[in-house]
Amino acid sequence: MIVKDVVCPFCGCLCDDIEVEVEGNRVVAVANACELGATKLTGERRMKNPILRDGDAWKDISYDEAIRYASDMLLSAERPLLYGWSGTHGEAQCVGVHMAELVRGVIDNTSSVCHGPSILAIQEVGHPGCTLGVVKNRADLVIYWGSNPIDAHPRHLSRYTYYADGFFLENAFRDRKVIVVDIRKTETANVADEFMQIQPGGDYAVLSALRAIVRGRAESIPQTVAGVTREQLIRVANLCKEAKFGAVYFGLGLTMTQGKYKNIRNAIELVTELNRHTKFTISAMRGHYNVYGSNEVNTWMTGYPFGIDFSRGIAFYNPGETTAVDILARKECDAALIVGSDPAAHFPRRCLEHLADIPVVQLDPYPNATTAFCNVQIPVAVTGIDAEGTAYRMDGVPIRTRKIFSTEYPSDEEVLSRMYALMQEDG
Amino acid sequence: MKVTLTMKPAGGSFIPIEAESIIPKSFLSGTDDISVWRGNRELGLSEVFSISVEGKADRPEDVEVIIAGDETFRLKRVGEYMDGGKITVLGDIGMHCGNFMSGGTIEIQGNADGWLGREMAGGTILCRGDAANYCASGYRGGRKGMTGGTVEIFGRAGAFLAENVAGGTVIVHGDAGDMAGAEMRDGTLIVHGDCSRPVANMKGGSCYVFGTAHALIPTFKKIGTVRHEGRMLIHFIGDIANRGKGNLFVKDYRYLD
Amino acid sequence: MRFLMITGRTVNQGVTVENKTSVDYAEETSTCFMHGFDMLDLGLDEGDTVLVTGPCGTVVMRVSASSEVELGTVFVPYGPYANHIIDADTHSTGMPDFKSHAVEIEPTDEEPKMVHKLMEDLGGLAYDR
Amino acid sequence: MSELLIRNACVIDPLRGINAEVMDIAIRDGVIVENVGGSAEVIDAHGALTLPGGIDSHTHICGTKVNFGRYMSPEDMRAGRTPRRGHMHSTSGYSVPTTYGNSYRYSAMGYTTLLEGAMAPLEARHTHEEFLYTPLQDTMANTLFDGNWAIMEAIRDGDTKRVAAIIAWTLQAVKGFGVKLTNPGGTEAWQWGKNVSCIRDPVPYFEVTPAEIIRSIVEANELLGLPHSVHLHCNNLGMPGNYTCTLGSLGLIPDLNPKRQTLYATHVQFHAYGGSDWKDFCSKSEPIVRFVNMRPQIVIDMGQVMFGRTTTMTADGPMEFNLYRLHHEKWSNHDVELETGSGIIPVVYRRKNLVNSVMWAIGLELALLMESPWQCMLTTDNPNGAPFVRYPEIIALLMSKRYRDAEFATIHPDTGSRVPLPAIERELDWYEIAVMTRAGQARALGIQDLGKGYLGPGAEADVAIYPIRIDEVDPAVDYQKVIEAFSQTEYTIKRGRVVSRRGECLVDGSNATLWVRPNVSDDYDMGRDPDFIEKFDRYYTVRMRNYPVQEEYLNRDRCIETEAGI
Repeated sequence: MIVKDVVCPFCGCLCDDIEVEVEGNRVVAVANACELGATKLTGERRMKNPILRDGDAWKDISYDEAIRYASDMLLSAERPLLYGWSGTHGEAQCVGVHMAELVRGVIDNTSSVCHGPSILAIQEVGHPGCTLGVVKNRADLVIYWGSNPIDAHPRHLSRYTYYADGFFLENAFRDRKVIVVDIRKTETANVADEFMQIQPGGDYAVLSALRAIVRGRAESIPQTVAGVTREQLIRVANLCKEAKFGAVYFGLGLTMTQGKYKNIRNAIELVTELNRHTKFTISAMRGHYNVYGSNEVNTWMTGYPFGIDFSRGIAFYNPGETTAVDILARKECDAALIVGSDPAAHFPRRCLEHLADIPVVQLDPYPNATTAFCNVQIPVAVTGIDAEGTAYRMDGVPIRTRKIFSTEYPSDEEVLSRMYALMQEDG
Repeated sequence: MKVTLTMKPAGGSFIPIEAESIIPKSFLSGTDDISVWRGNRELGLSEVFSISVEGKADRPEDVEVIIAGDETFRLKRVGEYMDGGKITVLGDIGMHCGNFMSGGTIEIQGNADGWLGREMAGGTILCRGDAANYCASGYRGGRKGMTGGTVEIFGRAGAFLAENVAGGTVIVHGDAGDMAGAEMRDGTLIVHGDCSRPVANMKGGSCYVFGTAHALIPTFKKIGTVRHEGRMLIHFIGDIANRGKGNLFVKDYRYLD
Repeated sequence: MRFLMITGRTVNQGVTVENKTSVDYAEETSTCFMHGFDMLDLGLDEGDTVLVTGPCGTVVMRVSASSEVELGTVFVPYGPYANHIIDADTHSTGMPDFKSHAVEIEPTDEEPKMVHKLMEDLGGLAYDR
Repeated sequence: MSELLIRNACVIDPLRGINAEVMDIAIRDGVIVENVGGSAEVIDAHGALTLPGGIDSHTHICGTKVNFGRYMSPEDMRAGRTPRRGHMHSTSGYSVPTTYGNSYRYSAMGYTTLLEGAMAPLEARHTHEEFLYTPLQDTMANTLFDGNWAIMEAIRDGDTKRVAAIIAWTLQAVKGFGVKLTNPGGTEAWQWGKNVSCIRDPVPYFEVTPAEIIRSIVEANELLGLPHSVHLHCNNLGMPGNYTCTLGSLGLIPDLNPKRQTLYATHVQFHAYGGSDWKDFCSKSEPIVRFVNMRPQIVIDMGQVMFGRTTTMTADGPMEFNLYRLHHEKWSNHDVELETGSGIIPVVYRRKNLVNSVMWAIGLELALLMESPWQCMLTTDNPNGAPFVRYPEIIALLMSKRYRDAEFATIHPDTGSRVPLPAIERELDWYEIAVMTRAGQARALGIQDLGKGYLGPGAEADVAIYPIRIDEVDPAVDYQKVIEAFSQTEYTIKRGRVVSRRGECLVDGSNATLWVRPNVSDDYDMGRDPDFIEKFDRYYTVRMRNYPVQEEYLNRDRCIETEAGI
């Protein structure tokens, strides 16, 4: 059977034009997807049933037992951490927020280690953005800053920018300029019309310099700024001002380096400044699948996009204090529920040392690095493969994922709802 | 009145204790109704501290609270909204000490964790050790930082020192971290040691760096040298990128070039 | 020798990320991409192993020459190996310094561990190894 | 079967012409009936003011733009935080509260039906998701068509039926209720960083004018027989001298519908400005009201401004950028491919600011000068003029000259020379307030046939009982009591269930989403139109099959089918 218009469950592009061929409950062929998406869609090696760590061994348990374990764990904790959420659908995330509220825990999602800094910046200066189609149809200048779509978002260039023809650009490849700004010459830099290479840690200085140049104050800028010559800075500033529609896509190269959100703030302020001259937008290259959805859901339910502490009943937000890495590294939680992410692979070791010390329950279809730290893992259906639900694309467009085939696995939402129901009875 | 709170050991738990109730004013009406929170559990003050009270007071100005114990670094929000009196912390103190403080004095003998004196409007904070990140800063969303009062750090300060500061005086005797005084609007920031990328994106106010300003933001305009309290300092105005009119005085600086 | 370690996503890391118990994922995320001249300096050939020491410990990786990285810099695909030595300090932003860590790199005879072994070193228990 | 009897209610029910009669209201299974049995649960209202549940015909509570307002404003969230308690989830926020915050606070004020004022079709699913978490009110969404490429092309071709067909397809696809035009043409121009200054400026490339867009879409709206009229946010919002543009826009509207208005002009306060710049800025409420008083085909809402902090959010992207350049605070903008856009900035309206003071006066003037309350709805364009929790104060200002004078004395001293407000003696009565907050809305939205906005048999049992006896309180004097009474009901009843009692919400709630499916002939089914499909596939970034909002997103699905004349 061929299923069309499937929504890819890998990255924040949420490409929704995928075709898959299904035999039983197995995907045997994938068309239109990038390598990352195709691999995820054809992935196997699911965990077969819930498992419980019993000393130095694992034993199989039932879903009922696993759900009861999780419910008891969360109810008895003084400061439980409910982390992850980017790999699941919005409906499950909503249940997660209700649970965090009920047990008065901390709920955080993976944006704290991807674009959390971008959110902090947006909270300071706002965000002039647009949907991806606006860029595809209009942009004659695209800047990738600290992002490397060829590796991380492979179809971004072909669907929306470099190779994507649009309404006002019949031949995008010819009419659209691409600038790459990075500290290393990435694959994406190799295809760019202009590559601006910055010394590590120099993004902020370069952004400040560009803002001053756009304001007509080039004379006050030193000859080189973080390895970039003033001539190149002026050239790039002019390219921006002369564009009819410019779009900046920034990545972890800005969020993970020194200054963190200040880099993003500066980039946003550059774009705001450019809007006095022409049309310019800026957007984050959101990484993991539905991570943007977790921000959206948390925001309408709690008022804050991530890092929400319900210990006192009301929602308290302060990234750096209420975010997962900080809490784990400082040993400030006494239980953890992990859903739709793999912190053991992606967090610094000190966080894992604390995970080893506290009870941990994970909902994930696959054995992963975090499995090693679990007391219980509950295998679930893969959202976008054998479970359906809402996901938000990196530009905020919500899409309902398709179920490609059915399995016996319950969805995240089903498992969490059962946990929540138990907790309401007992709590 | 002198209130001494000696923290009991927690047996290895690192879950922070939120203690915004610990301000001089609270003790005017006894200690029985004061509670603190460990995670989601509300605890009576005496569950966490051994309490001793000497003397009496009718107004906060006459109350001194002394906080002792080996784990005082776990205490958050001590002195929040304090408007008078004195708090002395004999060891280290946790995050958000002196939030929104408008009067009185907090003295910390050890180190202070993040957000010391956040959004403080008046009063004095003295920290004998180091202050972590966001000392005298604002809250998320780019709100104003400290608007009045004095914070003096005798050790070092972490990153984002006095972010968004809009009034008052912050003095750091040691080095400060990255992005000191970012978004500064008004007030005075003095760093006796070195710091990195001072007063990025500043709008107004004055910042003095008596050591070296590393990775100076390139959009500050050098306008000359001045003599200040016996030191020759280089005077910059900026941040030009932000149409700013702040003053930055540094003894020495380096660009990231 | 001192290096600046940068981490980031790669296609191979992404392709293998849903299968973290696989050899492919371990190989990809334990690769330390280095400038050819730096490899010469350290006397390393393609595929040699190195001991990388960061602020929080040491980990063994395998070097690979890359024209994308600058002299004095190494690139490591985002994953458990880099995280084994990365400091958890976020400067109170929630985000560790994933892209700016000073590390010390020296040749070694040791082999990179498997992912599950790294996890066991930190107190975990491998499943399905 | 569940039965409820409200005794001794002092009822004002304008759609039935009932003005302050003490009576009983019988409810069975969520619907008002003639009478109920002896075992019915009884609520004694003790003569308290009892009105149909409140209806807000223009508010921003759910969707991409609203949520971005929350997302970017952690400082706003610090206000108004409440913990989980009983059936109530935790809430946060003042000007852009969480969905539960909106729902509980509206419910405490007696509101049972809300219309989200602006939904971009591409992002409709988001609005509906948030509706699911706004449990205590029935919801509906005005759908944005101001910069729709396919529609502008059809207008350029002079094909109004095709315009109607595109609206029909889109509404049923995105589960929309009404047609919203926000700065028509301007949102498309803004995607090039430009704007249209008024109704005669052509839209870049598409070469149609806002006037053509308005006229054509108004005709199409009536061709489709939609319950609500076109809902227009005029061009040139917030600019000095814009009242001429507003008059020009209103002048385009014929009287096409015998049952309701043909145009709903929203937040007219923001469009009633005189002067040539901010220095000689003044009120032009009088010419606007004179014009509308003579034209029953137009209904307006106030868009009242109240002093204090709030967040402005609108599909009008260029306007928000202008506002940003004035305030230099944070600014967000979000353009939506092929359709529309939006902008958000936080603002503070200050008493000491002359422009803000004039704005405050204009909103009140509109309501006080308009002869018929049926033509002027009470709104703040929540949260643009003020958060909706300020409605009780607005009601009191409209009912009390004394309160207005007291407030007037605190605002910028030059305001008096720029506004007619001080000379206006009128004080609205309870009946008029009831029209402006529920009955008028039901009629203007075209939902009275669905049982909304009245308390007669057959109506949905949405009832608000306010803790005030209107025979004992003189609102002109005791305006503080009016504010208190409208701030918190004694009972808010939704579909026959007490959902809120003295501000405490008592149930989890399950709202209905009202949406419209116009039935068109096969020839006008855009789902089969090759040109429409081809352009959709080529220029949108989602597949046409993935665009429609599925039924999973409707809690209780209330589809309104219309027979379209195409």
